[in-house]
Order: sequence, then structure tokens, then C-alpha cells
Amino acid sequence: MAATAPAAPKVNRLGLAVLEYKGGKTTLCAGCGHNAISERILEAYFDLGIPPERVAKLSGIGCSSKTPAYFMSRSHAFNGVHGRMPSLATGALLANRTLHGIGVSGDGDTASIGVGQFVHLVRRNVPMVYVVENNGVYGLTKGQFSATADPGSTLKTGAVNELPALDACALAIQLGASFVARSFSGDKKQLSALLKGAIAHRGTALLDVISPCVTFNDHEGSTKSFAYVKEHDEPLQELSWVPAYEEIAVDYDPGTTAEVALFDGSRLRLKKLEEGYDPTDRAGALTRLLAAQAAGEVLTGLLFADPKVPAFTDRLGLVEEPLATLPPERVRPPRAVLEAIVESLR
Amino acid sequence: MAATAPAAPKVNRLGLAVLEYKGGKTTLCAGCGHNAISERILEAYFDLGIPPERVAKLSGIGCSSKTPAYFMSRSHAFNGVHGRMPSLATGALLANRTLHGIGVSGDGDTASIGVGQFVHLVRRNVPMVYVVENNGVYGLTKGQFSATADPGSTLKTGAVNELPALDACALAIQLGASFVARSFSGDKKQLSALLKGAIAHRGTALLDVISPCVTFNDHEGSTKSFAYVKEHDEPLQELSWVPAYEEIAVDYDPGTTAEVALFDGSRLRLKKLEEGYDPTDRAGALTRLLAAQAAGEVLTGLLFADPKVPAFTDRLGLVEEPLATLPPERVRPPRAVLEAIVESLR
Amino acid sequence: VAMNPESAQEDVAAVPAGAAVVYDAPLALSGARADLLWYPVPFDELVAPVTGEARLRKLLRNMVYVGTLARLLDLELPEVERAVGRVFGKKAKALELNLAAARAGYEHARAFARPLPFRAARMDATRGKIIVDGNAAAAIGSMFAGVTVLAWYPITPSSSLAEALIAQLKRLRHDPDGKATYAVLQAEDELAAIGMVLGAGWAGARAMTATSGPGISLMSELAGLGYYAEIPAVVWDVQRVGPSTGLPTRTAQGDVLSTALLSHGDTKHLVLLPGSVEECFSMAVEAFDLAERFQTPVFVLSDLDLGMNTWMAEPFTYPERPIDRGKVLGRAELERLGGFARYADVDGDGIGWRTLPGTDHPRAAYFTRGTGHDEASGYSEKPDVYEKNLQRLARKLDGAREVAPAPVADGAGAAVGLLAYGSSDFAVRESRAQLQAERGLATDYLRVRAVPFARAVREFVAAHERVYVVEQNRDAQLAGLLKLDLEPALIGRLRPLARTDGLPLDARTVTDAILAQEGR
Amino acid sequence: VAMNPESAQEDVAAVPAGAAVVYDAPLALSGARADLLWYPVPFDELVAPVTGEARLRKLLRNMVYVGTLARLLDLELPEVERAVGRVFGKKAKALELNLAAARAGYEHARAFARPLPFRAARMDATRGKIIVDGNAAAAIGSMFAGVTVLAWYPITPSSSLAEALIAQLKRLRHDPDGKATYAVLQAEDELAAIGMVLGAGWAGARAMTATSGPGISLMSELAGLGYYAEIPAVVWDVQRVGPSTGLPTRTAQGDVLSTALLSHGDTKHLVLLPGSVEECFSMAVEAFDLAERFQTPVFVLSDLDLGMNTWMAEPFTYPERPIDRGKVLGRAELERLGGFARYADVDGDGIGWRTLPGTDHPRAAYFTRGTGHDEASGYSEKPDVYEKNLQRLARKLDGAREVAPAPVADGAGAAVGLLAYGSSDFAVRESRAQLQAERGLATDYLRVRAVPFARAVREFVAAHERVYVVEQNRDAQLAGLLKLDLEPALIGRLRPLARTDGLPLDARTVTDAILAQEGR
Ligand SMILES: Cc1ncc(C[n+]2csc(CCOP(=O)(O)OP(=O)(O)O)c2C)c(N)n1
Ligand SMILES: Cc1ncc(C[n+]2csc(CCOP(=O)(O)OP(=O)(O)O)c2C)c(N)n1
Ligand code: SF4
Ligand code: SF4
Ligand SMILES: [Mg+2]
Ligand SMILES: [Mg+2]
Repeated sequence: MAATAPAAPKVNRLGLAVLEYKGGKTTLCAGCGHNAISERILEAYFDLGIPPERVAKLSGIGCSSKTPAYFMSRSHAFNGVHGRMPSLATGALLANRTLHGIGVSGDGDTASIGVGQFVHLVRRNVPMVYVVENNGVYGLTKGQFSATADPGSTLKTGAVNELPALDACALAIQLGASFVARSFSGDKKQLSALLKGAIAHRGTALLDVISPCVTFNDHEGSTKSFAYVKEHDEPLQELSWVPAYEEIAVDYDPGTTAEVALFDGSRLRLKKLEEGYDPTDRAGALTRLLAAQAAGEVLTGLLFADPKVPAFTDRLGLVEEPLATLPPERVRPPRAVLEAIVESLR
Repeated sequence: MAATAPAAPKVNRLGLAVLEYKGGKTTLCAGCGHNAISERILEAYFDLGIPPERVAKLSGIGCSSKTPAYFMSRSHAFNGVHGRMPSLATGALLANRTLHGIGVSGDGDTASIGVGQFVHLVRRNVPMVYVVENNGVYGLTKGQFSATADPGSTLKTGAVNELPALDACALAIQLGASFVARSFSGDKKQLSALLKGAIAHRGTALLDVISPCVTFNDHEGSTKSFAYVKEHDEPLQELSWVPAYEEIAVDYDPGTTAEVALFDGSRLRLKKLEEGYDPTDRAGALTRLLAAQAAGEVLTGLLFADPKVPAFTDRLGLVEEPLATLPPERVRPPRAVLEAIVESLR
Repeated sequence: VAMNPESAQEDVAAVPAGAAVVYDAPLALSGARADLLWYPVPFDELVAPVTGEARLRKLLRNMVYVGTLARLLDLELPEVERAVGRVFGKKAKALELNLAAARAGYEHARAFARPLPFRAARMDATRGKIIVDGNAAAAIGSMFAGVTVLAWYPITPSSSLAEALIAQLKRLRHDPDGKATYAVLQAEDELAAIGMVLGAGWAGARAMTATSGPGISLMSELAGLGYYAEIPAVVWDVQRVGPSTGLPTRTAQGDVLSTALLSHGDTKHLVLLPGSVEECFSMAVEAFDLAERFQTPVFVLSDLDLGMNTWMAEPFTYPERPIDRGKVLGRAELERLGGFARYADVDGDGIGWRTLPGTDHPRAAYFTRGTGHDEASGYSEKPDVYEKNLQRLARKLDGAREVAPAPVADGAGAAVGLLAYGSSDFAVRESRAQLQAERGLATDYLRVRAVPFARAVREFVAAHERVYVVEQNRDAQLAGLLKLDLEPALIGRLRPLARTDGLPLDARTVTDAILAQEGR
Repeated sequence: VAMNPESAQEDVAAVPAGAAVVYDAPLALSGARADLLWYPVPFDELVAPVTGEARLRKLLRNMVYVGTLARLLDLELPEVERAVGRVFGKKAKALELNLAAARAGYEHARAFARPLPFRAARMDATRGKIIVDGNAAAAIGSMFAGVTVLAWYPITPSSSLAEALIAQLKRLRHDPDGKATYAVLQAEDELAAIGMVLGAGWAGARAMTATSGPGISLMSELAGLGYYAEIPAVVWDVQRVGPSTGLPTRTAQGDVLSTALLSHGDTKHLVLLPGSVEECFSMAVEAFDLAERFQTPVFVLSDLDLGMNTWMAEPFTYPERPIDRGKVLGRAELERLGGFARYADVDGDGIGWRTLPGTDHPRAAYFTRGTGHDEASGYSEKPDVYEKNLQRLARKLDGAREVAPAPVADGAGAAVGLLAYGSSDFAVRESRAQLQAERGLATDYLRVRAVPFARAVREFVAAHERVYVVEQNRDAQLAGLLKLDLEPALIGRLRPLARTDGLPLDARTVTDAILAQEGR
């Protein structure tokens, strides 16, 4: 399974070469946005120096959901069934709270069949990174519209989508999400910064990444094509991720630059590109997203963050160690306890 | 099944007495909020003079979902399975678009198990009245928290709900709903007006009705108790429903009173109680609902309406008659058509 | 007990000194002997108010003395009523009359100044016994099994199992600092509940859920994933009456067949069938060991009667066997082995070795999937790879036949066999007594406790000319599973006796059905 | 065809004038008679480049002449390749060699100046035939069945059924004013799809969905509601390889058992088993008539091989029977009857009369529910009411035995019977020819087309000493359904021949398995 490391030039703070974070060879179409995202993901874990063994990859069904096979082969992966990844992830991360969980899903997997579980995952704020590789279609089943397809968007067949697009980000923010961002598979810098921020966040970190399907939804008339997104991309901020050990930058003007402090002490630094957008204002974010949707803009960047929303694992008051490997004596009460219970039933 | 009509004093424009709109005897707990809602529902259809035979009642599973048995026995009813009423209703109303569809659900039925189907029903804007009898608990299974339970709300057992409450109204508005209102089972006047407005609306009309469960969730510490709701009820408007034939009132001041025109020509007249609240402003409604949630207010009234969102049946361009009863010659093409198809396969 | 005018005198003469005599007051026997304890009961007087029908009175007199004896033996009235309920359960009117009669007798007996001398002895018999419902027993068992994750969605009649478990965990599974050694979540529905359980089981937790019929149906797709990806999970199905929503407050055994075959494709499951509250406790423990040993979902089929009604039972015994986590490779083993293939049948039992996420070794990871896979868990469409893997899965579950709870046999040598499971045990045992007592029909009895079936099941069928398969459903579901499993020659011996009307099975129904078929 | 040096001369002498002789060039026969058409083929020359192994050459010579004949008979190369593919499907290497040989022969034959005289005749045989895949056939059938609501969720290999139907409807089911006489919706998942279909069926539409294994599992709960509330629905399951996600692009018959028993409680379903593209068309029509007649969901089990591959077939014939909407009471009848009870068995066939929502009569309404109900559809927990209703449901489906598509029998009087269904038909028919030709083993054949089974199925088993049940799954699922249905005495005659590896069944596998068991 895992590739063995050659003497690589660049290594991270663990002394691991990026090769140790690689996955199997992709079987997706050449040029598929999903492939670029896989690269960004593994780079992020590499840069953060997180051992691949500490990462658990989960996914549903779809081209997007296949991608965990294409990055970080040294991490355990669970490719489940269509639309039910959130429940698998919730269970896995309760069983072992020390894992870095990352879920990879598609727009159909999340917004169509999976929206029920998505809603409840967000409500619980299960600590994990949740990446939606959003191409507006069902790639794996050959290009039917998904629930995120924009009204008016067309298929090659000429079919036109009439239903309103489900905006996973707006939905999550409305539901009380603690970290919500949108990016574009083609925007290397922004996506990398957001991924690192998402990984460092403690809670559900939603990343809706527009990721064009070159085979079924990259044509003229599609609002999820490379061309359209490049054209209508409205970045809210210029983003950079600042590791914990780095000093707070002295010279920045709070009017134009802000920082979001993350759980592990690192920060996301935002150089505002849009006047007056405040990613800590839930209602404001919703208002702006509705406007963007109406205008056909693709609003990208950190849409909302509230690191103070308690993570589900904290709410449950679990022990620090993984429940999965607690020794027998800590999970099976002693004989006397049973005898006492039996007494009480006499 | 149907009660036979005695010589009743008051009859509606069809000459039917209110008795013709009654249902079976309720088996719910005395004082259950749901019983009051059943009364308001049958009164609304009676007042509107809609023949009970034209109404289709659908529900899921729960105490709330049982109520279609307790109003309008002369209407067909489909009590389905837990959380899947939206799909049953969608199918039924496509099969016969001439029916007046009303779905009755509970907070568990809609917001817990059913939220996925609820989301997609709202997206499609299937023309029907959707009533959530919201008591914050699973009444039928003896009082566990549902997804609409407010954080901090307690059960008699002392259990405290920690997760954020799912607000079906805010969710629907964010998803592009065309008619969203909230009321209280104890507010006869407001609920009646909203029900009539909902029935007259063409599209999904969501009515989230706080309906206390006197047996499991009406205690001190519950935020869905009669006492709490009376205490924290924040009506947005004083509502009245104006039939189509009635003249537009001459003497009203647009600053304090507004009217929402409904599909059948009738109107909902709103006498503003809250300065500056505009039920046609999606973003504004969301903002106000978030504030209300934070403040523990129960915001009631017409939260949002946009009668211009096309109903699903219209989007599909269906024939006017019910698909269910189209004559054979209109659904089975003639022999020649098959022969032509066969030719094309040679 | 002397109620019969003809024989009363002799009966009384025959009894040993110190004996107690309950007699019909009008017979005025108490003068006959001084060395006896006399308990007069005015049967007619007591029966009169209960019914006007003379025909019934005679029968009800017996019920009166049942009540009287019960009181004398210091039984609790509710216990008596439940017993009566079980006998007349189906005939509402009869039930009511008999209950009234029993109560009358019971109340009358309160008046006796003189208690029974051997009342104490009777108490010894019940002393040590416990009273508990099956759901509570299952909850206690699950806690002692070391459950770490419970994901559930409320549904009658399984809710009380989850709620009892939550209460136990709250009480007993917190560290001094208050931290919990378990996680409980109320899922949004059953698809999520089983998903959470599979996710947790995959990550190494002992995870379980409890539900009933409709929930089982909703779990179908993920149950297939659990089977094919080989993930431990424990699922309790406290059965109620189906199809669909059916009768949520009535009991049945209607999910046996669909649960054993739950999910599309060639899917099969390991099913446990507790037949008492004691077994609700013990099987709760065994279920986890089996799930982890065989790396597959285990379904435990209880029912409303067993789960929600209280029963008198033997005290639960502390699990002797240490927890069996099954084949799990840790860092050290991986170091030694230099790697592993998740689905390789290295031990010849069809069970591969797994690793848990987070295992600190570069070769610990594997890719879990519901798609076709080779031994290294890579995607494969190769015909032979697919077929070999599927055959291994079949072999793996076959291995459970002799490991899962063995069937319980009673009696030997009779030509007629009774085969049953779960809560039917009570009625079947009583029925056997009736068959013996009323018509001298000797029967052997085998109570099945798990699917796939142990060899002993086959042998029991082979050893009897006729085997009545008693169960509480319409379609003779366990008989069906037997037909799918037994060699054809033995199938002819099966005599399905399946019925369901929502009430607990009563012995009389079984007895009459068997007598009819036996032509006695 | 003369390839054998020993017999060539005689063979040639024997053929009638005008006959065509394909012969091994080295034999140089063309001089022998002038009244024949000569087609020399240098077999060794053609085979040489294909393989070096002498052992194989001999076998491949036959394949060469298959290619040659094919070309002479004017068959298309792809057709030939598919035929070869079906035979050698499983042995990749053999397949490749044989294909090469066939192509060589085919190419060589192109060179012949002189076409076959009866080539034309051969064309007559295929003239009139159509080429179509099973999913398209099902789509066309559904449209002529008068489908009015299609709710679906994409899944391979069923998507093309829905998509073909949508294309047909768009083309042919719009009024002059452009209004649609149908509704199509892409549901959010399969729970919603079946829910929409049941809602529409309840309201009186002819509603259907198409899915595959995972979707069927997700439909479990609502399938039980359809059965118990008695709602017409048509569900196509284009089967792929399971369990779980399995192999989405490979074929199998693995959902038969779980679909026939889909849902908890005592639930059973009517299942149709099309065995050709013609039947995909005709059963699409019958499915709706049966669903509405029996007021229950009907599952049509196709598979990837049948559904997605193109087949040569007889032209579809226009449905002769008028549309059967089943027992529906309208305003007039209600006026006459003065009312009705939805679940009363007034006709003794277990099928009640229903009304459609919107029926303009004060007594038209009834309360549809998945909970226990009496004849008037009121909630009832009464034991006898519940039991009676459940028994009626069983009786109702039994009524379908002789109404659903009857099994197709071929041959009579043989001791050995073959029983199969669906896409196994192709291989079984070929296998019977092989058994006869290679070992003179005569067999009779019954192709089952519906569950519950017609009496003829029982009679077929009764009429044969050994019945090989051929199917494409691991667990011998149809054989299992037979065991649940047949009297024990007949079960011993069944010889399950179940296998699945994702490839279409090939005749050789069947033949060899039967010969092995027959000890020939
Ligand atoms: C229960 C179930 N229904 C349907 C399918 C078929 N299916 C596989 S992937 C998919 C949709 C994939 O779309 P998306 O999630 O957007 O992923 P993409 O391929 O576009 O990356 C569907 C419908 C399935 N595998 N399981
Ligand atoms: C699939 C399934 N799961 C669980 C149940 C059990 N159940 C019945 S009603 C209900 C919740 C009802 O709560 P709500 O919808 O709020 O209705 P209420 O009784 O409070 O009016 C549950 C969990 C069920 N019937 N079906
Ligand atoms: S089909 Fe589309 S989504 Fe799937 S791999 Fe190809 S480009 Fe990517
Ligand atoms: S339990 Fe609660 S919700 Fe149910 S009927 Fe009683 S009061 Fe109403
Ligand atoms: Mg997609
Ligand atoms: Mg509720």
C-alpha cells in the first residue's frame, strides 16, 4: 500500500517527504477538477506536518468520493455508500477522537441524497474537514443535474435546470456551522490556505470547492465550467495561513486585514478584498450569499467562522483517549457492580 | 366514514355545515396543542368553501401525523411512514394537480428523520400546505428531544438539549421557499388567517405551528411549553385574510398595513406590529430569525412570501386534468407509433 | 384442594398431617380432622358477582382458588394477573371474567388469619430471583460487554433498551474527572444510526444500535456494506407487529427472514435469538464478541413481549470470558509482518486481519470499500477475484455455526419434536406439559438460538419423525430459513406452526394445533 | 464444410448439387465436382499467426471457419465477436485467440468473388428483426403501458431505462398545446423515488421507478407500506453485482430473494422476470396491469446484460389487451352502493375496491395507513382483525400465480429438467444443445417468469427426476424461493446451479456443471 520514501529533497517537520502523502494513481478523467483538489489536500497535510497515519479519509459514492484512493495511501480510508458518509464519519470520529477526519463528497452525494445527514452533521459540529467537490452534476452516472446545479444551467443534451440551486455554504451557515468556506479547484493558493485553516479548525469545517466536470459539465452554458467560474469568481479575501509558532504580524491594518485564530494556535490571515465583509457575522454572510446567488457570482473565500461553537466530541465530554482502544477494565465494570445491579432487581 | 349532515344552522358557500368537515374523535391527550390545530384546519377549509372531497391529507408518523384522522373524514388521507410524507405528497399532487394537498407533520417527522425530503420538497415548491406541529419532542415515543428543541431546553428527566435548534422556517426561507409562516396552536385568530393564506397560496406553504406536548414537554424549563410561548411570542403582524370578492380596503396606511396577494385573488392583510419588518425580503427575514433565535423569542406571523416562485406542477407543464384519470387513448399512443419505433430499430 | 363434593371426604382423609386444605365452604369439612389447616372458600358466593352464566361459574370456581392459593403462597397479584393474561390473552371477555374471579379469590384469602406454614419455603424458591424486562437486561449486558458507542433512534418497543443503557452508562461509565468512556448519540434516523455504528465499528469501537422493524428496513443498504466491507456492529431488533408500521404496541417474530437476508445482492447475516431475559443479558455480551470475531454485523432479535414485559429470572452472571476483540493487528505485529492484506484468508477460517485507523505504522492503512475488492482491498472487477472473495464470505459465516449460542435441547427419544425460538419458549414449554398431561404425548424440544444453524439443529430434525416449528409470524420464517439450510430429505419433517395476531403466544394454541395435526 | 482429410472426399460426394463447400485449401477438393460452389480456406496459414502452440491450432481452425461462414452468411463482425465472447467470456486468453482466429477467417472470406446463393435467404431470416437493449425496450413498453409518473434516481445500470423513457415521453406524450400527459421527476434519492411512486399510485397514476440493488435496499421500508396499504407501483430493478456497491458495471441476478421478501414483517411481493428484450417490452406493460389489478408494488427484475447490451429481437407487438386499471369505484358506483369498505374482500379474491382522491362523493374517502386496520381502514389492534387482514393479503398474492406471466416450457418427457429465468435463457438454451449434441443428454426446460410461482412450475418439478436450477448469484436465490413454495417431497429434486462472477452466464459453464453432476 504505502509508497516507501526515497531520499527526497524537501521534507516536512516530521522528516517525511511529500511522496509519503501520495495516493494511488487517479482513474478520473484527465483535467477533472477533483484531481487538483486531491493534490491540494495531500500538500496541506504535508505542510502541516500531520502524520498520514493520524488521518482518516471518508467518502460516499461518486467520482469525487473515489478520490481518497488518490491521495495519502498511508491513511485509513472508508469509502461508504452514497450520501451516508456523514454518519460513518460521525461514528468513526467518536470512536477515535484523536484522528484527523476528512470527508470527501460530491454535490450529489451531499446535496441530493445526502442532504439529511449533512444537515445533522453540521448541527452536531462533528470535528472534521468536509470537502464538497462541487461540479453541479452526477459525474459518475454520466452527467445528470444535482441539487447544486444553478437555475438556467444546461446539460450538453440541452436539458435546462429550472430548480433553485442548493447552496451548501448558505445552508450550513443558517444551520449554525462553525467554519464555512468556498473555493475553486483551479485556485491553488486560496484552496491551500482554506484547507489548512479547515484542518486546524475544531469542528465541522465545510469547504465547498467548485470543481468542474470536464466530461459532462464544462461546456458553454454550464455555470460550473472552468470558464464560467474564472469569469464570475468573486474572492472575498486574499488568504494566507499562519502557523502557530509565527509571531502575530506587527504591520497590518485591521481595516484591511484580519486574522481568525484557530484551535491549534495557528491563524487564517484575511486581506479583505471586499469592503465590509465580516466572516464572523452569520446574518451578513447569508445576506451576501443570497445576493451572490442572484447575481450569478461565485463568492469564494472564508464565508464564515466561529471557532467558539463547541465541537461534538467536547459536548459529549469524552475521555481524551480513543474509545476504540480503551482497555477492558475501563469498559467492563467489575463483578461487584453487576452484583449490586442484580441486588437492585430483587 | 363521512358523517351525515344534520340540518345545521351555519353553512358555507357550498351549503355544507361545518359538521361535514369534522373528523373522527381524537385519541390524543386532552389539551394537546395538535387538537387545536386540527380544529383550525377544518374551519379554514369550511370557511373557504372548499369541498372536502377536493382535499388530500398526507402525514408521516407521530402524534401530529395521526391528526388527519381527526379532521375532515370526507377527504382522502394517506398516513405514510416516518419522515417520508413529502415524497408521498409530491407524487400524489403530480398525479392529480387539481387536489388541495395538505401535509401534517411533526418536528421529529420533518426536522429529524425527514429533513432531507423536506429540503427537496421546498426546493421544488410543490403546491401544498405543509403544517409542522412543533412541540420540540417526539411525543409518540414518549418525549425524546427532536431537532427543533432549543438549546438549554430540558426534559422532565432533567436531560438538557445542547444542540442548536433547527428552525424549519429559516431553513425553508434560505432554500428559496415561497410562503413561510409561524404560529402558535393557542393563537386562534392568527393561525386561522395564516392557514387560509397558505391554502390560497400556489406553492409550498410552510406553517410551523408551535404546539405544546402537554404530556412530555409542557413543564417549567421547556421552551415549547404553553407558558413559555405565551411569554415569548413576538407577533410580527396582526393578520386577517381577505376573500377575493372583497374590495381592496380604501382606508389603510401602507406604512402600517400591507397586503399579500394570493393565487386565487384573495389577500392576506398584515397590520404591522413590528416596525420595518418586510415579509418579501428574504435576507431580512433570515436576519430577523437569527436574532429571534438568539433572543429566545418565538417570532410568529407571515415570515416570508413570494407568490411569484413557480409551483412545481407549473414548471413541469402538465395538462390541466389529473394525470391519474386521463383516458387510455391519451396515455397509450396508437399502433402506428409503435410500428414507427420498431422501424427505427431495424 | 377440596372442591368436589363427591371426592372431598376421601381426599381429606388421605392428606398427611399438617397439610393445608382449601375447601368449598359449604362442604363444611373443617370438622373432619384437627391435624390440618383449614381454609374455607365460599366459591359460589365469590363467583356469583363475576358472572350470571351458570355455565361459566363452574369454570370460574377454579380461577377463584387460583387466586386464593396465590395469596396464600404470597404471590403478588400483578404476577397472577399476568399469568392469567398469558392463558386467556386472546379471549378478551374470558380474560376479564377469569381475572375478576382470581381477584375475588385473592382478596378472600387476605382474610385468613393463619398463614401457610410452607409459605416461607415457597419464598426460598423465589428468593434470589430477579424481576426485570428484556430491554433492561439487554442494556445491562451491553454495558458489561464494554459497549463504547450507542447510536439510536427512538422506536417502540426498542426505545427502553437504549434509554436503560444510557441510564446505566451515565451511572457507571464516567471517570473520576467526569469524562465518559462511552459516546451516545440520538441519530436523526435509522440510516444514520447504523451508519454511525459502522463508522465506529470500523474505527474500533464496540458500537451498537437498537431498533424495530421499520428501522431494520431502513438499515438495509448499510447492512450490506457492513457485511461486504466486514465491519463489526451489533443491532438489536426488538420486534413488533408488521408489515410496515403495523401494530407498534403488539408483539411478533416477523423480522426473522428479512433480517437474516437483509440487503440486496448475496448478503447474509449472523442472527441471535434470545429466549429469556437472562439471554437478553448474556447475548448482549456474546453479540459483541461474535461481531468482532467474525467482523460482521450481528442482529439480535428480541421482541416486544420479551423486551417490554417484566419477567422473573435468575440473577445475571458476570461474563467469564474476557472480551474478544477479534483479529486486529497493532503496530508491533505489522512491524514483524512488514505489512498485511486486509482480506487475505491467512488462517483458513475466512476471517482476515484488520487494523484500526490511527495505528501508528506506515503499512497499517487499507482502503475500506463497498465495491468489489481484492485481498489488499484494492478495487477489482476480476471475475475470479470477485467470486473467490464472495465464497470466502460465505465460508466465514459458516464458521459461526458452532461458535454462536448453541441450541438448547430438552427431552430425547420422542418421535415428535418441537422447535422454537425467542419468546415462544414460555408457551412451548407449557404446551409440552399440556400435551403430556392431557394426551400423554411425549415431545422433545429444541430451542434455536442463532442463525446460521448449528449442526445440532440438523441432528434434532434428523432424530424426529415430525418437527413442529413454532413461531410468531405469518410466513413461517424460521421454518423458511431451515428449508434454505437443511438437506431436502429432512425438510419433509418440518411442520410449520406459524401464527401471529399481536398477542404473546399462548400454550393452548400450540397444544391444540399440534393435537389436531397429530390426530389425537 | 470439409476440414477433415479422412472424410472430406465422401462428404463432398454426398452433398446435393449447388451446395457450397468450405474446405481446407491444402485438400484441393475443387476438382471433385463441378456442380458445387467451392470456397477454399488455408486454415493453417490463417491460424499460424494467431498462436504458436500446436495444441491450440487444431481448435482454432474451427474458429477460423466460424469467421469464414459468418462472412459468407453476411453476418456483421461485431455480432460474431459478441457470440464468441459469450462462449469464452470467462477465459480472457482463450477469448482473445479465438476472436483473432474468427477475424482471420472473416477477413479471408471477404476475398471470395462468388457470394453464397442462399445468402439472400439468410437475410430474410434477419429481416424484420430489430436490434435494441433491454432498458430501451422497457422504456418503450412503459410508454405504451400508459405510464403517467416516473420518479427516478440515477444508478447504473438502470439510468438508461429512465433516460430512454424520458426521451420517448418528450417525443410522444405532449398535447398539441405542448402540455405533458406525464410527469417525470429526478428524485433526491431512492427513498424519495419510491415514495413519489406510491403517492402517485395512491392518487391513481400509473407510476414507476427504475433502480438497481442499492436503490432496492433503500426502498425496503416504503415497499412494505405499498404492500400493506395496497398501493399499485412498478419498480424496475436492473440488477448489477452486489453485495453493497459491488460491481456496478457487471451483471448478476443477486436481488431475487431479497426483493421478493423486501421489507420487515410478513411482507411478500409480486416479481416479474423478463428473459429477453421482447419481454422487457411486454412485461413493462403487464407490470402496470398487475400492479393495479392486485393493488400492490410489482418488481420487474432485469439485469445489466439484458438491460444495457443490445440484442437482436422480434419486433414489439402492440398490446392487445386494453389497459386494466383494476378495481376502482367512481362516483356513480358509490352512489349506487351508498358507500364502501376499502379492505373488504367482497369478491372473494382478496382484492378490495379502492377510490381515488378527488372522487366527488361524500363517501369516497378512506384513510390509507401503514398501521393495522380493519375493513373500513380504521386503526385496529384487534387480534382477529389483524390476522384476518394479513391472511387476506397472502390470499390476494396467491391469486397472481396463474395471472402473472406463465412459465415457458420447452421439451417434454426427459428425465432431466433445467429451470432458469431472466438473462440466463441464452446460455441455458445453448447448453441444452451442447448436452444433446455432445453427450446425447436430452433435457426439458422451464423458464420461470414470475413469483409467486404458477402451478406449472410445481408440475415441471414433479415431472422430472432432477431439476437443475440455473441462476447468476451465489446463494441459489430462486431455488430458495422454490424451497419456500414447493411441497417438501419435490424439493429433493432441485439441483441448484448458482454462480456469479460478474460476467454473463456462458453455456459451457452450465453444460460442464450438469455433466459433472450427471456423471457423464
Ligand atoms: C443508493 C445509490 N443510488 C445511486 C447510486 C448511483 N450513483 C453513484 S455516484 C452518484 C452521484 C455522484 O454525483 P456526485 O456526488 O456529484 O459526485 P461526482 O461524480 O459528480 O463527483 C450516483 C447517483 C449509488 N451508487 N447508490
Ligand atoms: C422508521 C421509524 N423510526 C422510528 C419510528 C418511531 N417514531 C414514531 S413517531 C416518532 C417521532 C414523532 O415525533 P414528531 O414527529 O415530533 O411527532 P409528535 O409525536 O411529537 O407529534 C418516532 C421516532 C417510526 N415510526 N418509524
Ligand atoms: S466524469 Fe466528470 S467528475 Fe467524473 S472524473 Fe470525469 S470529469 Fe471528473
Ligand atoms: S404525547 Fe404529547 S404530542 Fe402526543 S398526544 Fe399527548 S400531548 Fe400530544
Ligand atoms: Mg458532482
Ligand atoms: Mg414533536
